[in-house]
Formats: sequence, structure tokens, C-alpha cells
Amino acid sequence: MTLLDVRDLSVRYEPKASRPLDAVQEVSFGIGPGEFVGLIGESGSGKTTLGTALLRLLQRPGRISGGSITFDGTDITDLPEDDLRALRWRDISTVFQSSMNSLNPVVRVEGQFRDAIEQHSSLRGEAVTRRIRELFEMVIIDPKFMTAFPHELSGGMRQRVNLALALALEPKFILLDEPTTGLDVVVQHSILENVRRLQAEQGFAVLFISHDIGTVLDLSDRILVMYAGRIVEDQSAGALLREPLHPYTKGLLGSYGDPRQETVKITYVPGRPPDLSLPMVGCSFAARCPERIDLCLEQDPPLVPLQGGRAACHVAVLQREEGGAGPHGEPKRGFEGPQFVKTADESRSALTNDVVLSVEGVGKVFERRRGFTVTRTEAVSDVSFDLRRGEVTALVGQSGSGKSTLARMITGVESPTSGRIVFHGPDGDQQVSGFRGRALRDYRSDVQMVFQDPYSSINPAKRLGYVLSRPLANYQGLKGAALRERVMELLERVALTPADRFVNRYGYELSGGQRQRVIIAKALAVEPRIIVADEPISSLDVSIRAEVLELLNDLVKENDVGILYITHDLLSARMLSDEVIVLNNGRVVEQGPTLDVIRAPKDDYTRTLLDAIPNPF
Amino acid sequence: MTRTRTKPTLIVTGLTAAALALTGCAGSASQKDSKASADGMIDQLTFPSEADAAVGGLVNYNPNSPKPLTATWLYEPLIVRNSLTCEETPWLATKSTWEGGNKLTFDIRDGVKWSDGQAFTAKDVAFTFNLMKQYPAFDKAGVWNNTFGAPAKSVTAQGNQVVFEFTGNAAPKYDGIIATKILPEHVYSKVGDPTKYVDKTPVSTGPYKVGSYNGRRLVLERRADYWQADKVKVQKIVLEGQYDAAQAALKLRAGQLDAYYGEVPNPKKTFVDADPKNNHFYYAPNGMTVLTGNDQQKPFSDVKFREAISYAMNKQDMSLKATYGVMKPASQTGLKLPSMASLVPAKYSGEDTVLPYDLAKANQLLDAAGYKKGADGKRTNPDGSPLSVNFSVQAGFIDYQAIADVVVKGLNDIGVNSKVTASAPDSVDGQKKTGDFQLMLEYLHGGCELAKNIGAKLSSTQIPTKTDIFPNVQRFSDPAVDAAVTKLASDTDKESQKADLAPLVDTMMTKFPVTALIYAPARILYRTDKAVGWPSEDNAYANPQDDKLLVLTHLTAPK
Amino acid sequence: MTTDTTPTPTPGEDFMAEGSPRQELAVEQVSDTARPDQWWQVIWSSKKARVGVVILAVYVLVAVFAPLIAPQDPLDSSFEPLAGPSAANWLGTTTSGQDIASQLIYGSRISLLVGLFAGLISTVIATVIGLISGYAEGTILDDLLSFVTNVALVIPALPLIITLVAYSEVRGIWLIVGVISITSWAGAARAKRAQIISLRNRDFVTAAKFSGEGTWRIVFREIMPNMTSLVAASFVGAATGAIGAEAGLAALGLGDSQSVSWGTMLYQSNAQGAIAQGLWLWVFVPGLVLAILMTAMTFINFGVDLLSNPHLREDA
Amino acid sequence: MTYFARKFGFFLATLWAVVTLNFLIPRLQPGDPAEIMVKRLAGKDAALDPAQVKAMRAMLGAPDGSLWNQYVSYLGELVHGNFGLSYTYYPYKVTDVIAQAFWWTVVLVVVTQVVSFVVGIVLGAYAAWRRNSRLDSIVTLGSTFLGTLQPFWIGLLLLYVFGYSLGWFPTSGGYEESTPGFNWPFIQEAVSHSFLPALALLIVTPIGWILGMRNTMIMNLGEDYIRLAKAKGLRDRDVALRYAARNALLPSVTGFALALGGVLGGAILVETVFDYPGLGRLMGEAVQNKDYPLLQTLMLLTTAGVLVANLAADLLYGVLDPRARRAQA
Repeated sequence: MTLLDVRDLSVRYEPKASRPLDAVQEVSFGIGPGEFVGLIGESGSGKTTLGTALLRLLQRPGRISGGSITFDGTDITDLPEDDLRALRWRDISTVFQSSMNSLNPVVRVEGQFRDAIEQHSSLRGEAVTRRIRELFEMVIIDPKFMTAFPHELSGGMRQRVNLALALALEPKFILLDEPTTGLDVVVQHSILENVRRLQAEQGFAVLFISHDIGTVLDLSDRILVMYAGRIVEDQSAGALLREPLHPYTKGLLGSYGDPRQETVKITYVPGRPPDLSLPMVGCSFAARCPERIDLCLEQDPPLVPLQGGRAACHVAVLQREEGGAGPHGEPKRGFEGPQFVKTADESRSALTNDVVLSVEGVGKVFERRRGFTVTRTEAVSDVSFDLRRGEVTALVGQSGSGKSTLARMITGVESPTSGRIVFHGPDGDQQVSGFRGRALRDYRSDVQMVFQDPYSSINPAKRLGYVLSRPLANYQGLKGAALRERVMELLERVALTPADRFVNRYGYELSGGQRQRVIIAKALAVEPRIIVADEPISSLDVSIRAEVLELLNDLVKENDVGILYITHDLLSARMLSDEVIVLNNGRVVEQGPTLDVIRAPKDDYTRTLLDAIPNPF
Repeated sequence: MTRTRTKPTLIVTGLTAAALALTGCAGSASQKDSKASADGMIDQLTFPSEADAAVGGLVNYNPNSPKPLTATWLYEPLIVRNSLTCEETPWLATKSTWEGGNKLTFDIRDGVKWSDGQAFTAKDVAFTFNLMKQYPAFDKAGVWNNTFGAPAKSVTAQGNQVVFEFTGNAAPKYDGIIATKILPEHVYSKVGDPTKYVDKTPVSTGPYKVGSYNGRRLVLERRADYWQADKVKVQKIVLEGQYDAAQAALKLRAGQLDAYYGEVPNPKKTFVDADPKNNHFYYAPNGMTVLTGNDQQKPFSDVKFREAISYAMNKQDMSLKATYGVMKPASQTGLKLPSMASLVPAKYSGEDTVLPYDLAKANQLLDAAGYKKGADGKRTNPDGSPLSVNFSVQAGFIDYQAIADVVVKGLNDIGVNSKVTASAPDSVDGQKKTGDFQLMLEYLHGGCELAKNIGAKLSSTQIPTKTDIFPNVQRFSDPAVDAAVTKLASDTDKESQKADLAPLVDTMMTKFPVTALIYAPARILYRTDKAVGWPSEDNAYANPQDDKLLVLTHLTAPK
Repeated sequence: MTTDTTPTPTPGEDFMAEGSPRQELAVEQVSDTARPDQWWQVIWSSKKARVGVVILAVYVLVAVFAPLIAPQDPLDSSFEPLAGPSAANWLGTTTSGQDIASQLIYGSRISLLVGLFAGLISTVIATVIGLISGYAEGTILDDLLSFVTNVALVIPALPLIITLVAYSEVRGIWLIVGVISITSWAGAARAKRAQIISLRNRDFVTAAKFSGEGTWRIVFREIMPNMTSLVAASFVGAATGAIGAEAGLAALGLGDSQSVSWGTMLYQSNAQGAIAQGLWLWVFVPGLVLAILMTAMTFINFGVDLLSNPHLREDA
Repeated sequence: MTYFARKFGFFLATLWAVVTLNFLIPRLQPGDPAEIMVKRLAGKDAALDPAQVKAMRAMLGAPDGSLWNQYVSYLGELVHGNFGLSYTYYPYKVTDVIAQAFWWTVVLVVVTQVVSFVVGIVLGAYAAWRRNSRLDSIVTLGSTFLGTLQPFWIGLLLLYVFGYSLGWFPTSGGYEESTPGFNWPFIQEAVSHSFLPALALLIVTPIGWILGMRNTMIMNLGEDYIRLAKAKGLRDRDVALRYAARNALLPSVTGFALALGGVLGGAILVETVFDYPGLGRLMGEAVQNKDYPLLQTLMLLTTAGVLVANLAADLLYGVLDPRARRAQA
């Protein structure tokens, strides 16, 4: 018997001012008691909407427009709020994505447990406190933090608290909506361990929503893959890994690879998901699908049982029906789309070019004066490395490891407190330290930056043409037709073609990958010697990350620019960089040619980072 | 239209009024009043508060403080002079005598008692004036300085007389001296600096003593031992509240006020019509609004121009628009008529000295004087330069603004290009001091001390300075007139004063230093249900606004 | 790109939008789904704002065409004073024989002019000070400007306005505009400072620095366009406040007494004890039309608020 | 520590700026207090008697010396708590005069502010919670319209309807026949006299709170912790009060302090319309009379009050919002 039974569930957003949108379309699935189910999909696929609908927390203009949700035998689709209340938290609880905001900022943590517990149980007073203490211990947090305010807890602690809160009444079902997004890999890992352990102990059912198939694979019994508001594949974790049915699932799996291998291939799914507010004919993935056949453009594939699971793909069905021998060929395990390949040889040829910038024993200490006490924080200490023309140096570490401080020093925003940074420019060597005004501006014609968040790094009020033309006008004094021509060139250079379709667009009209291309084009505009790329792929959907990496890789080769690639992810470092520097707490713990570091890590920390790479293979 | 009410600047007060002005049915205290009692006595009359203080509870009866709770009913002057007819009524002094202009003697009344029972003597009077010498801030009459006449040498009590000796002619100081409130020596000699003395327990000679004060409502009780107690029929006077026009009208209509002295626009409609039997008003001409050009600048430096425009003034219209027709057009003599009719020189007596509104004549005079009309209908100066007049009017003075509109219309009608600029009243005062103006409205007071009023208006010694506004705002200067004013000032004799006045009136009528427009009133609105005997047009025995003590002695219960 | 079925018509969609029903092969498509609604659509989507816009439009029309609409010259005092409503004088006449209806109609000009200009000036001051101060957050310049802003914020405005107006030599509409402007900018400046502080650390600002943009250009060309809704809201708010302030000042007798405005009408009517004389319309109509105009403008701001605060949408 | 030092430093600096402005503004005005006083006293001002003006100047003794000297001595006097003698109520001290009016206004303003704040917050929160309901529309639209009415106009209307037509309330003053003090007749009178002014202020002021609260609350209702609270199955009332309203209240608290300045300004109009014996009317009178010492002290008092209120709001904010507390630590 199923605990949660979802049948033909549809959710529709009907904003007054714009087109209605079916965010979830006729979704059906079930979750058994104690089952751990993963729900994967990229942003906009409707997975969070689905989760919200299951909790009956949809807000206008969203509403359940069809289907039913049955929980433990009770149809909760239209259950009145008063009846639903009895079910909430006692049977169904949740951990939301944003650990920052899901606790009431002005109430002590204890109070937020207490109200839920007192609402749904007969525990009162000291008994409640005892229960909360118990819960804290369960998620491995010192119970003294019970009386803390949410902002006094670190992000990881807060998410553990949320987890403890979800478990407060020993529910039968917990919805985890990207519970570890935004947290450090290491923290992420320990929280997920915790979840797994508790689930094993207490036997609640979980629906785990994530955009990252890697995190879910080893936790889940079963995985649902969602694309464009529908479930396109439903298989047990093992089967899915062994034999993914839907090309999209293959694309997701293909985004990962083993960085230790001789040749690493990672694939990406080009393009972007369809606009759900427009009517659709055929398969919603067809536009991006390398295995597409004509039927896909005409008929929407239903989700049908296949290979013990379910899939919504004409090709997969036909291939299985034909037994692999028919016109549609063998089922393929990998994604047949574009891929980015890096061989060991490529990596070995590194560290031979001219040095354009050298970091020599650099340290940075921040002093904060509070009253009479001065707090000194050593953000970076004694870091040395070189950036070379046409090569990529990866700076790997978690947030707080000092990577961003280094980037700020290299881009001249801040000065090192010890050591020095020397730029070997066309006008001779130049010490980089706390430039101001004109000097900073001049230096930036040689050093450019690619930002982490492509959504906020393009001015939403300006057209792309304007954004790209500014550095050209400022540094190269281009005007009029010459300027426009150069802008077009840049767009073509980063494969935003035809350029005239993009030049008058706004940033928000583009997909994340396209936006990141614009940022890269902008960085290229001034023909810099160095580009500092600060986590350029971390906020992109997994399925398109390789696309941006590939572009960066091409740039290094063709433009002979030196890139400082900042990341927390060793896989992408392997794909892109020639040299890796692993930073931990402001210190270099390991440094060397990429392959050496990855294949023979000497430091524990490096190993932790390597372990954090999801390895579906 | 004197600027009697406090209309400048913050006139929210005006708003209140409007609403209040409705039906006035909020009955309370003063309603349960008094009908005439058998002995002709009146139980109680209610007047508006004299100290227009926003906060109550700050008790001070010191008559020389800026805002005593009452300046009328406690301390008394030597002589009350009706400022309309200039008749004198002996008060604490029974008689005054000038010897030349240098020596003034008062005979002090016997049998007057201070309210604490001590006898009032000439020494109190001498004390009061000598106090002014010691504390110039007390010297409101200017006895010891040289404003309007020579300073005093000494003031001494000689038996029941008080003798003032001056260093020179001091005749114009008379008004100030007789109006000075006499203080008890046995109290004020012990208080140190009298200007800083907070007088909470007044010892006075007046008809009333303080009954109670709760911070808002001052109740004054009749003194049975008052020296002319037989003439005082009102048992109790209540001073309560400050009202603006409409509010006052309402209170009056409701019988919650028995008299009001501020401006009430359209008194007939807002007050009298509500109860024509009991409700009355008397707006006595007390001075006049005059049109003042800067006589030292073109075009107003030209007598012919001043004359011409004087005929373009539609005074009837001004009267109507600014005063609802209550105040009549004023005589160009500069004298308030009819109350000063006797002072009009023979040359003009019997003649209508109110200039007619005659555009044709004005045009003709301008043509003759060389102010040619251009094709656009606008005149130019005789030298051909463009002629334009900027009229500064006190912003917020509604009646002035109404008059200004009529003035400008008249000027434009005769081709004198004019426009009105509204400025803050204080700025207009500033212009008076600097002379940086072309044309404005102003007031000519019709007081009894002619030299201080019409005289000062014409005397070149009275041109405003950078720090002080003196009356000759138009900056008229004529040595012959100055001599006449000096003569007038030094004369203490009525008949010779009349003769001295003749050249001044003549100057007004022929040189047009300023143009008289309409009279400005001293006002009273009153009810006759509790008391009768108020001054009126037919019986102008007192200036209704200034001579309240005198009015009191005329009030009796209605028959 | 084949477009074989008619796309659902969407307001504001241009011919380049590739949202065809068959989105096949649209690998590099540029979508318009993420495009925010156009500002007029957002404002118009609020019923309150619609009502406000319509009312304001009526007022503007009346002001523009006042000479055509008004039956009389508002300053012509040649009518019989204190007349009741008639064909010539729709709302009767004042004590000085002026036509009340015409004054009312012409009065809209002053109110709208003051609202427009005082709103503009105050918004410009607030924007410049707020933006510079916020962009320079943490520097002496910011401390200084914040200090000035805070001082301006705590000083009670009305006494300040009264004193300033009383001080001035000549009272004209521009004085009123000026005084209102310089006493009303502080709150908006503070809001803008807060807003730019949240915007100035966005990556696009850093990106602009890397493009070699100067500070002024970054503040006014890069950041400011992202604050248009806030600027618009503060303009409408400032204009509404200015209209009220003008009326208040005029009603205190501190207005431009040579021009006809609703405030001066109130002042004159009260000073003349209009209610006592039964001239009801003279007192209450100006106050009412004023309140309606200000309400309409506040309604418009409900719509403008939707721009900067999408949470508020979906209502009305 | 630094937080408080900074706040207090700012407080002092602002106070200084305000003191200086207070000193300058009245002096920048044209008009001579002595002349004005004589005009008002004489009652027939245009006939300005130079002798009286002279006497008055001697009495008021001001202003003399250069502006700078005046300023220095002004500051010196302030430091000693000596605000001078009022011109209008000479020879009473400014502080005595203000003491008379102080409580009238403080009671009026505090009561109306607190009531309108509470009413505004409650209505705003309720409107947001029941968003798009009929009540929401009535509250938003109604408060908008009322909030745009001019205070004096409202005052007139109230006076006419309740004071004169219906006669329910007295129309002017703060009391009538009773003796001020803690006695029943006085309190009765004071309350009935304050009712209409308070109502006039109450009609106009809540709009800001209503709309502000409604908007923040609507924004807060979209926050995750609200969703979580709902998911926890808490009762609506708890979610609305403990979660949504509690958080939405925060911005209004600082707003409350700032609004005091505006209210004192508005009190000038309302107090004048109702002839209410408070600070607002006193200030109007002081402006008219060019009573520099009184005007300066009143403006100083008002701004200092607003400043103190701001400081208090900052501190209160720390109590209400634990996040701010850490920033202060």
C-alpha cells in the first residue's frame, strides 16, 4: 500500500497580467511507507511547485487544477484547511530549500519547536523542552543552541535545526526540498548522512527534491526525473544508473565524470526548457534531444511502464519493443549530445607558457574594530602561484577558504597585507595593490572578471548591446559603426548567433548559460591578459555547465589569455585547468599540476573534496 | 481698516471661525446669565480675553508687561480722552494744565483708594513716572526721551498736584502721559525691576478686582469702594477665550459674548441680521487707509501724477469689496470725518473733500502732465521711458488685497501699467524702512494728537529709518510743512491748533502726498439684552475699542 | 523557425518573440517569458491605479482647458458679491464678487503645477543625495550626506516651511514650489539610499567597474535605471505631498495670494467667515476636490508600488 | 559599544545642527519683535508709537550684538539650561510658558499617535491577512481617502458637525470652568475638549500605518517561515500574529518615531483650529509674535523629542529584532 498517492496532478499558475502556465502536468506517482524517493529536475521543471502542491501550500495565483493527492488513505486534494491542520507536521512535515528564511527570525529556535509540538501533541512545559533537546541531539547539535535566534546559527546548523524540526512529531512523510543547496559540499555531505541515518532509524518516507542527480543517487531508493512539468522517468536508483531510459536522464548523468580518468568526457544538454505558458505539441524535450525522431515532434509521449520503471520517451519505448534490433537501434546509455572532452595529454602539456601575473607569498589580514577590541582575521596566508598566458590555474576551496579574497587582491580591489602580486604587463612589471581611480581602471583593461551569478551580473535595465559596448567605448574609444561591429563580433565569438538577434535583448531574456556567455564576451571585449572566473558555473543547471566550461577552454586556447578559475568543484577544475591550488582556511594545502593533484591527492582536505564529487559511475 | 485684528501670517484662526459661525448653540456657563436686577445692576458681562495667550496659567497683571491678563479693568490712567471726538474725561486726575509746552500740571483726584485700602495720592503718580526714568523699558509714553517732544526734566508730586517739567516743548507727549496706568508706590517700589515683576496680586485703583482665574477664564468683581462706584453697574466681568471673526460672531449670536472688538467681516449679515433688536455694531472711523507712493521716485515724485491717479480710485468699490460697504470713502484732508469736522479749515468746510472717482479727469490730468498714451494703451513717462508701477501688498491682509485689486484696476484703466506683488507683511514693513518700494497701502491714524498723526505723516523728520518705521512712509518732504508741523506740535491750545492744521490739510488736498481711500474703523459688536448704553454712531461718546473704561461707566441694565 | 500555428496573442509580444507553439529546434531561442511586464501594464493592472489615472486625467484636462471650461475669469470681481449659484456663477460668488466655479477650475492649475514641479525637484534632490550617499556607503561623504538627510528628516517640516515662507520677500508659486521641495526630500532620499546599498553590491555593478565606467556613470546610468519604480513612486508621493502642502500653506495665508488655488480659496473663504455667511460651497468644495485629487494620486501610487514590490501584485 | 557611541554621536551632532538651525531660521526673518509686540498690544498697529517701540525694545533687550556673538551666548545659555525669557509672556521664562502647554500636547499627541498606530497596525495586518476581501478594500480605500484630507479641513467639518450642529462636544479651548489639576471635573472637561482635536488627528494619521503594515505584511506572507508555519499546521491566528505580524511590525516601529515630528507639525494646524492650549498653538503664536526665545525652544524641544524618540526606536528595535541586537553588540 502506498503512503502517498498522487494521481494526474496538475498545477496551474494564472497570473492576471500574463499567460497562464501549467507548471505541473498530470503527474502520477506513489511513495510507500519508509521509501526514500528522489525528485530530480532543473530549475523551472516544476519540482518545487509539485512539492508545494503536495503540502497544500500553493498560493495564488497557483492552484491545483486537476488530479488528486491521497495521503495514507485520505484524499487531501480538497481537504478543508481545518481538517488538514490535524495532518500537518504530525504526518507530513518538510524542510525547505532556504535555510536562511524558513525560521522565524524574531523567535528563539525553541519557540518554533514548541508551538508545533504543543499544537499537535499533549506534551507541555518541561516535556517539550526535553523533546527538543532530544531532537537536537538527534541531528548532532549542542542543545544549548535551543535558546538561540536563527541568525545566530550557521547555515549548516540552521538546516540541521530545520531537519530536527521536521522530525519533531515523528511524521510518516517528510518532503525535503533541496535541503542542502547553498551549503558547502562537506557540510552538505554530513547533513545528508544524517538524513539517511535518521531515515533508517525512524522509517519515515522521504521525497527528496534536488536539481543535482549526484546528491540523490546514493540516498534514494527510487528516482523521479521531472522535465517541463512532467515526470519523464521513474526508476529505482540502481536501474536508473545502470540503464537510464529517457535521454534527459542520460544528459543529467552525463554531466558527471570521474576526474581521475585518463580522458574525461562530460556532456551537456544544449538549449533551454520550453516555455510552459505556450501550448506544446510533441515531446517537450524534443527540441534538445539528440535521439529525437519525427514522432517526438508530433506526439507527446505518455509515461508508460518500461523495464520495471516508467518512462515518457517514444524512442526508449520503440527501442525496447524492437529489442534493440529495430530501426531505432540499440538503447544507448550515454547522452548523444555535445560533450566536452579533456584528455590527460592536454593536461600534461601545461605550465610552459609565460607568466603574466605572479602571486608571491601573499597574505591578507582583516581587522575589525569593535569598541576596544580588535578582531584580526587571517583570510589568506602565504599563498604563491603564477598565472600563465594561455593556461588556467584553478583555485579550489570552499566558501571561506580565502578564494574570493585572493580574487579581490588580484583584480586590484584590495591590497595584500603581506607578500606581493606582480603583473607582468606590456609596460613592464607592475605591483598590484589597492589601485584607485585611474590606475585601477587601466589595470582592468588587462584583468577582467567573470562572475558567479549570471543572473545578477548583467544589468537588467540595459540591452546586451549596451552592456558589451561599454568596455569597448571606455578602453578602446570605439564609436558608432566600429563599435557596433565589434559588439557583433563578440557575440558571435561566444556563439550567441545570429548576433543581431541578441544585441537588442535584455539579460533576463536569456538562459543562464547564454547569460554567462555574454559575461564572458564582455570580459573578452578588452582583450585582457587575465580573466578571473569566480565560480562561473556553480549557479547554472548541471545539464549546461560543460557548455560554459568548453567555451572558457576555447578562449584560453584561442585568445592566449590566462584564467584564474575559482571553484569548489574538482571535476570542473580537472576539465579546465592546468594547475590546481587547493585552499583551506586561507592556506594552500596542496598545489600542483591538475592531474597530479587529482590522481594523487596528498592532503585530506583534497580527498574530501574529491569524495564530494557525485560519481554515478 | 486698522490692522486691528491679528490677521497677519498664521491665520488658521480664521478657519475655526468659519465652522463656529454656524448656529451657535453650545450653551453653557454664560447662558445662565443675568437679567437686569431691580437696582439697575447688571450681573455679568462676558468679553473676549484681552491677553491673547495660547497658554493659560501664566498670571501677570503688571500693566506694562507685553500681555497682562487685563490691561483695562485694574490700573487706571489719569485722563481718558475719546480718541474720536478728542473730548477728555477726567479720571485719576481731575484737571490738566499746560504752561507753554514745557510744564504740565495734573490735579490729582482725592478720595481714590487702592484696592488694598491704602489711599491713592499724587506721590503714586510721580512714582510711576519716575520709575520710567529709571527703567526706560517702562517708558511707553516716551516721557524721558526725545520721541515727539523734549524729554522731561523732572516729575514731582506737589501736594495733590503732579508737575512735569520738560527741557523743551513736549506737547505731543500729552496723549502718552494721560494714558499711562498709575501704579501703587507701596507695592512697585519694593519689587526691584518692575519690568521683570510678575504682578500676581494686583493692587489697583480700577473698578474691578480679580475674582478668580483658572488659566482660561478671568472673573473680575466689582469693587464697591471704587471711587465712582455709582457709575459702575456691572457686577462681574468675565474675560474668556480668544476668538477670530466667525467664532466671535457665533459666540455673540449665542449670547456667550456681550461685546467683541475685532474685525468681523460683513457684520450686518453675520451678526446683526440674526437678531436686529439686540445685535448691533459700531465701526467708528478711527483713521484711514491711504495709498502711499514713494514720493522720492518717479513717477510718484511728480505731484501731477499723484493728483491724477487720486481720481482713478474707485473708493465705493473698495468699500464694498473690502468692508462690505461698512467703511465709507475717506476724505483727502487726512482727517477722520465727521468726528473731526470741526478741525477742517474754513477753506474746505462745506466742500466734499472726498475725491470723486473720475477716470476722465484722471486721464486728462495725465495727458496734460505729459504721460502719453502709447498705441497699446499704456502710458509712458514724460521723458518717454516706460511707465510701470509695482504695488506691494501685505500678503494675507485680505481687505488690503481687495483694495489693491481695485487700485490696480483703476490704474490700468487710465493706462498706468501696474501689477500687484504680494509680500509678507513683515517684508512690507522692511520696504517701509528701506524705501525700496513704489506703491503700497498704509494707515493714517486719526488720533487726537494731530502732530503725531497727520503731522508726523507729512513731516520730513518722520521719514522711516533703517531700524524704525516712522509715519512718513511716502518720504514727503517740504520745509514749509515741517515748520507747520513743529508749530502744531508745540501748541497746546485747541483753537491755534486748528489754525496750525490748515497748511497740512492744504498739503493733503493739493500735493497728494498720499491718497486717502477709505476709513479704517475702531470696532465694537455688542448685544443689548443685558446692558445698554454702548457707544454708537449717534452717541459717539467714546472710542468703542480703546475707551472701554469710559464705556463701562455708561452701561446700564436695559429697561 | 517554423510558425505553423497562430501563436496565442500576447500583449506586448513583439514579432521576434519565438514563443511559437512548436518550440522544436529552438535551441538558442530567446524567450520572453522572463521579461517583466511593462510598467504601464503593471500599473494598469491595479484597479485602484486605473481609477486614479482616470481621475488625474480629468483634472489635467480641466487644468489644461480651464479657459474653455471656466465660465468666467477667476479674478474678475465684477459680479454681484455673495450671489448664490446661477447660470453665470455655477457655485455662486465670493465676497469680492468672483466666480467660485471658475476659481475652482483654475485652481487645478496651481495644484497640478506645484505637484509636478515640487515633486520633480524634491525627487531630483532625493535621488541625487540618496544615490550618492548610498553608493558611497561607509565613507565620510556618506556620513555627511546621511547626516544632512537625517537632520532634514527630524526637523519638523511645517514650522520650517512657515518660517521659510514668512522670511521670503515675495510670495509666488515658485517660492512655494521651492520651499516644499527643500523640506520634503529627506524621506525619499533615505529610501533610495537603502535601495542603492542593496543594489550596489550586485555583480552588474562590479561588472560595470570592470567595463571601466566612472562612478557617476555607474550610479546614474547603471544603477538608477534599476530603481525607476522607486523613483516613480517617490515622485508621485512627493507630488501628492506637495499638492497637500501647497493647499495647507495657502490655507494658512502663506500661499501666493495673487493666484487662484484651492488653498487660497479656503483661506479667503475662512477669513471672510464664509460659513457664517452661508457660503458653504466656497469652503467645502475646494477641500473636497483637493482630497479627491490627492486620493487619485495615492491610488496611482498603489499601482506604482506593484512595480517595485511584486508581492503586492495580483490584487486589486 | 561602538553602536551606542555612534548613535549617540549622531544624536549629538544632529542636536547641534538643529540648535544652529533653530537659532538661524527665526533670525533670518524680517520683522522686529518689539515692533510686532507693540502692534499686537496697541491693537491698532499701523499707528506704531515709536515711544512704545523704544520701550519694548528696552524691555526685550534683543537682539543685540553680531549674529555670531548672539550665537555664542545662545549656546552658552543652552548649556546652562537657560532658554531665556519669552517675549510674549515677558517676564516669564520660556520654560514656564512651555510647561503650561506641554502636557496638553503630549497627552493629545501620545494618545492619538498610540491609538492610530495600534489601529493602523491592526487594520493593516488584518487587511493583509484577509487580502482582497471586502474589508481589505474598505480599509485601504477608506484610509487613503481620509488620509489625504487636510487636517484643518477635517477640523472644520468636525467642529461644524459635532461641535455646533449636534453640540456634543465643546468647540474650543482645553477646559472651561474647572481648575486645572488632578480633579474629576477638570479631567472630564479636558477629555471632552480634547476629543474633537484627537479625532481630527486620528482620522488623518492611521493611513500611513495601515498601508505600511499591509504592504510589509503581504511581503512577509510570502516568506518561507510563514509557509513553514502553515506547514506546521499552526492555527491561522498564530501564524498571522506570531509569525507574520510580529515581523511586519518591525519597520513600523522606526517609522513611528520619525512620524512624531510630522504629527507635531500637524498639531499646529489642529490645535489652532480647535483653540487647543498646546505646544502647536503656542508655536503658531510664537511665529506670529517673533518670540525668538520661545520659538527656538519649541523647535528645539520638538526636534529633540523626535531625536530622542528615534534613539528610543533604535533601542526598541534591538529588543524586537534579535538580528539588530547582534549588529549592535
